[in-house]
Amino acid sequence: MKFSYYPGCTLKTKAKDLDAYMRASAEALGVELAELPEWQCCGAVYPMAKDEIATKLSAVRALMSARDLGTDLVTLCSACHNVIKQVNHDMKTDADIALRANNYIGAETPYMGETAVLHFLEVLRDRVGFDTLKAKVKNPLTGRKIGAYYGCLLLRPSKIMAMDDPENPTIIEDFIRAIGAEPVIYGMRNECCGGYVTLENKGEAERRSNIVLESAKAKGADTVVTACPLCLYNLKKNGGCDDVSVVYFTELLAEALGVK
Amino acid sequence: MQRIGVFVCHCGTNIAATVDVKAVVEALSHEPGVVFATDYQYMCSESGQTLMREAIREHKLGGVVVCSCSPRMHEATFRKAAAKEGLNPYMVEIANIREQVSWIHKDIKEGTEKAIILGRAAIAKVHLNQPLQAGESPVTKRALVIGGGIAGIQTALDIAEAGFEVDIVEKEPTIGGKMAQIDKTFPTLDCAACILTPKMVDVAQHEKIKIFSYSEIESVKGFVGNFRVAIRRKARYVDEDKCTGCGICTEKCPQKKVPNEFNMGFDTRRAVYIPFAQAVPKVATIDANYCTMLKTGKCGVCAKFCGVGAIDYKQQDQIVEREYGAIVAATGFNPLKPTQYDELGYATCADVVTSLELERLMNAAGPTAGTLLRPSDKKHPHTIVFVQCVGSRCDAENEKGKPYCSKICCMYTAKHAMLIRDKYPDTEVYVFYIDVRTPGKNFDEFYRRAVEQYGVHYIKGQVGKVVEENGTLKVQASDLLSGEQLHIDADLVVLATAVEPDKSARGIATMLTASMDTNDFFTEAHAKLRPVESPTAGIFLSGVCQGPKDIPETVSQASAAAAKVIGLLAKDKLTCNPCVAQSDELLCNGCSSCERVCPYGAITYSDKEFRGPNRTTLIRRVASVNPAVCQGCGACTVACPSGAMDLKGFSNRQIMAEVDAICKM
Amino acid sequence: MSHNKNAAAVEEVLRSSGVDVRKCMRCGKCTATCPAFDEMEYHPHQFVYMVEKGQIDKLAASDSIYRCLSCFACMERCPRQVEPAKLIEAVRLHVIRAKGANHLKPEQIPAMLDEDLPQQAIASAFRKYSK
Amino acid sequence: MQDVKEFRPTIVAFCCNWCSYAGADLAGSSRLGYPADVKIIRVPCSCRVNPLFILRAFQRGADGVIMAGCHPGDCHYTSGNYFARRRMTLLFSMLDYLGIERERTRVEWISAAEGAKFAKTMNEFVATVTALGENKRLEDLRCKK
Repeated sequence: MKFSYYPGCTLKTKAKDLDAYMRASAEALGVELAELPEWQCCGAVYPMAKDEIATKLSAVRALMSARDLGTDLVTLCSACHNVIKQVNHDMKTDADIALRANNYIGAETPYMGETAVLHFLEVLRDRVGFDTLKAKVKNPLTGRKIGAYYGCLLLRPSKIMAMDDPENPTIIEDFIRAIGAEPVIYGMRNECCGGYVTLENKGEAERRSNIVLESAKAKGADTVVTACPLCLYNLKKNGGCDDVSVVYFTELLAEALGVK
Repeated sequence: MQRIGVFVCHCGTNIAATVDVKAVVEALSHEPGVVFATDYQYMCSESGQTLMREAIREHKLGGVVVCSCSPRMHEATFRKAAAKEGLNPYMVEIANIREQVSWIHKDIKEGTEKAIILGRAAIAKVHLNQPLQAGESPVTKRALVIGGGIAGIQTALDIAEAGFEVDIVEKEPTIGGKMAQIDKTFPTLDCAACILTPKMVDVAQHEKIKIFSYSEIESVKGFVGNFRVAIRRKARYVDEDKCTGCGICTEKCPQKKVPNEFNMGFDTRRAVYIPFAQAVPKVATIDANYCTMLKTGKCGVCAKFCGVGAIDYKQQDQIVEREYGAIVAATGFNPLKPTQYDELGYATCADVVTSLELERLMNAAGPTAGTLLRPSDKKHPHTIVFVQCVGSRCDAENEKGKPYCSKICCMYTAKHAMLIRDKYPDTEVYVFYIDVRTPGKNFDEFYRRAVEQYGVHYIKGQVGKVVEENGTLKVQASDLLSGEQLHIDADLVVLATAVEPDKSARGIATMLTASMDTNDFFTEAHAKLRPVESPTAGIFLSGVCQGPKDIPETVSQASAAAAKVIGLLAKDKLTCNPCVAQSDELLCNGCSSCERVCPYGAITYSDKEFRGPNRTTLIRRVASVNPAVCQGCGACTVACPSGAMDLKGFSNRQIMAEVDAICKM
Repeated sequence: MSHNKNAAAVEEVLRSSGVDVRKCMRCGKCTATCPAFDEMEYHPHQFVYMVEKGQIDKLAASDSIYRCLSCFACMERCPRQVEPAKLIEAVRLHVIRAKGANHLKPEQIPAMLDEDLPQQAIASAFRKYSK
Repeated sequence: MQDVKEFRPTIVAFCCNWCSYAGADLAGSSRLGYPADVKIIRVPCSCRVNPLFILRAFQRGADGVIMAGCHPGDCHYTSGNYFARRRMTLLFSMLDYLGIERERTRVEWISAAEGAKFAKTMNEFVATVTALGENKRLEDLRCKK
């Protein structure tokens, strides 16, 4: 199993853990991830406007080089995944955007959305398989009660992300079961933590994060896992709920596989 | 060559004012084959018809062209007149020189020219007309009703009362349908069971009605008046004739943990069961998915206790073949399961229920014996939030929901709210609505009563998120009139989910060759004027299978469908439209193109023997058209690549002749 | 009437968002589900309605355009596929594309930083709020 | 120059019995005029119209052919007009290939209640065809008198 891998800006700096734990786990699971040779920051937020082309280009370049390498493109950060997958969808379905983006880049073979974009969770579920993962777990996290925090970006818009049921998802819960812990289902797991306004409206970010963590705590979670550095920062820094720890799912994966 | 007579009508001055009638007669009298041409004041009048009949007799006419008003107006009149004189009615053609000429053209010269051309086209067509005979087919005097809900029950009773036999095929062990599950009915608040069960008993006791319960339609063959239907009687492992419905087996059955579908899964039943006390037929059924005896061969308790020896573990599905003259689809509906709307918490919170589930929670015969207790902790809810339009009125692109208004939810929610406030005045009830739609007799008054007399809080807005925390449902909603976002701590949330046609309907429609819309509702023959008939002859529609309806509407439509069925069964023979497709077997190459496009399933293929060269016999697969089923649309004639298929009365040659006559330079 | 005055702006917002505001049936589910409701002066359903009425100027002048969390909840849950979030973004773009209307300026950034803040937060803020 | 006769096209209209023919009747009874160049042929359903009929009309000197049927979804025979629509699409591409102006052939859905639409459509179509002039490409000169 060989994939191209797009780490994104934050995974190279503040969220090195998220990245490192995944690489270690991937190796243990026999998943080969080759980092794209040259990648640029995706912009961290999908530009929704139809007439925004320049801001979509870095995603297109990444998609294009994965295509040229003949591999599927794996992402890990929820935000990168959202941006790249939505841009890919635009390139596939919006002829106007595709034309203009291709003109900008001036590639020999225009990119028309050929690359498949996978979140690392999807690699675990659909390529490795949670059963295989379960079999490879060395230190099952028995007794841990873990809440999945999907946030907004992993699942929505569901028609494009097409990862799971946007209102009642199961992918992270199934992951939690695979590593031997007990998933905790709580209502706010797919509601926004307010990460995007953390810079200028800290109060709102705090309120939203607290609502999420309180909801998880009320259902008895001791830990909340996320795939997004901004969510992690926000829930940790602004959430301020001492009873619930917030970690990347890859950290638990590495722990369970004994490669932490 | 036909001997043709031409009759040009003045229609008073309607035609004569802008068409030079005499010139038309003069011009057409020189057309080939025309042996008689005249004009008259009013051709459709008694004396006009007499004029035509005399001319047919005197001039031995073999074809008639009437230049007059639209054939949609008087074609039948002139054809009948010709028939009285012994001329085949299909040898009469009309040239429409009123609606298409005199009424729309002001210039006499132009009008006259066009009238002549239209007359020529009609003459050219008549030359190629063939005498046609309308066939007849007998009518089997029995009706089939598919579905035993209130729609099917009402239709069956009405047909049976008129003296015809009726079979009801119901896939569940009992008739009664959704209405049997409902607690009270709007707008009068009668108890549903009190008004439904007497009708169920009437059905059971009616000598003309036969119920096939726990049965499904296997196949449908034939056509209007002559359907042959195979019915699968699923094995219920109980001999219906022996079982007395005493219920001892259901008491003794050790398998107690079967979810009770009649109570929407809120409680359990046994593996051998009678769905509810007033079930018809009152016969036990063994659920093969749960019966220990059927699964492992070890148990047999019910057989031991049954006093009449009705239990039969070896029973097999049986196929019964029956013949019918008419079939009524009454396949009903199901409420949409709102699992995809989990922002409203249905899949994850026990206390988020659908409206039909609430009916069971409020029903005296339900799991809580009529006391409203919420499912999670069996406590009495003090704050209840109703959400309207869940899954209804969605954009056509929205895969989760339905594009239509489900029609009944506004009223039943008002009913629920009112009943709760009446019985439990300490309960606060909120209803989130987009619009309150209450057209219907005494309906808006009913809804206003919920607001004004019972103090139900109606809020224009929607619920955006429901989260369960520590036993409380946190409801986040919009209040559009005050511009607020509301946060309500509720004990119970009720979703008024869209109605959707029963899943079995699609397969049944295919078997009946009855058409459906994109939502899987049966389409009617005409949206306004033939609302209870399917476009397929002999198939009728009753109840929600045709579109969302409440009980009063369903019952009216059920009776209307019955009236149509009675009208059909009252005939001994059916006259068929003679303008039907016909296949030339010598030309047919057996490709099946025609069969695929026929909307009525009128075309069948069979192997036939043909004489080949040198006294050999060839077997070829050729198409034949059942004239009783064919409606004469002509789709097959164009699909046919070999030119074997043609339409009587509108044949290729006839239409080409008209084209030539019009284009002749 | 603000119809004529704002015709060009309305056209721009509709084109750039790709939203068909006429699909809205005024159910208010977007506003019901919006996590940023308390922070906003105009709420998602009002964006739809006011764009339809041509009141872009009011929306453009309101801080509400910077309060949307881009969480896509309104888009996901709208029964009629109206996608209010795209309208909010389009109005915001309409404002920041105008010269000098950047909502976030580089010199403001240092004061906002703390040592754990992920780059992602800054990148996204610039993308959303500046030209 | 003044002697040149004004060009009047020959136009064949195939109308289905249930919708468009009734629409034509309504146009008539509402006295909504359209040029006399249009001659209607009644067919049970638009799906009865064989593309060959249309080619035949052109061959015999028609300058324009219009086919009118029930609106999609309203076909008296449930699905006939869908077949007609598909067949006409194919015919259009063939006419394109032959170099016959596509404006000479037209498909319209006109209900029994749309008398005004019937008249308007015919007026427009006659104007279009008149502007195109005589159809000479497909006309079979051997058929000329």
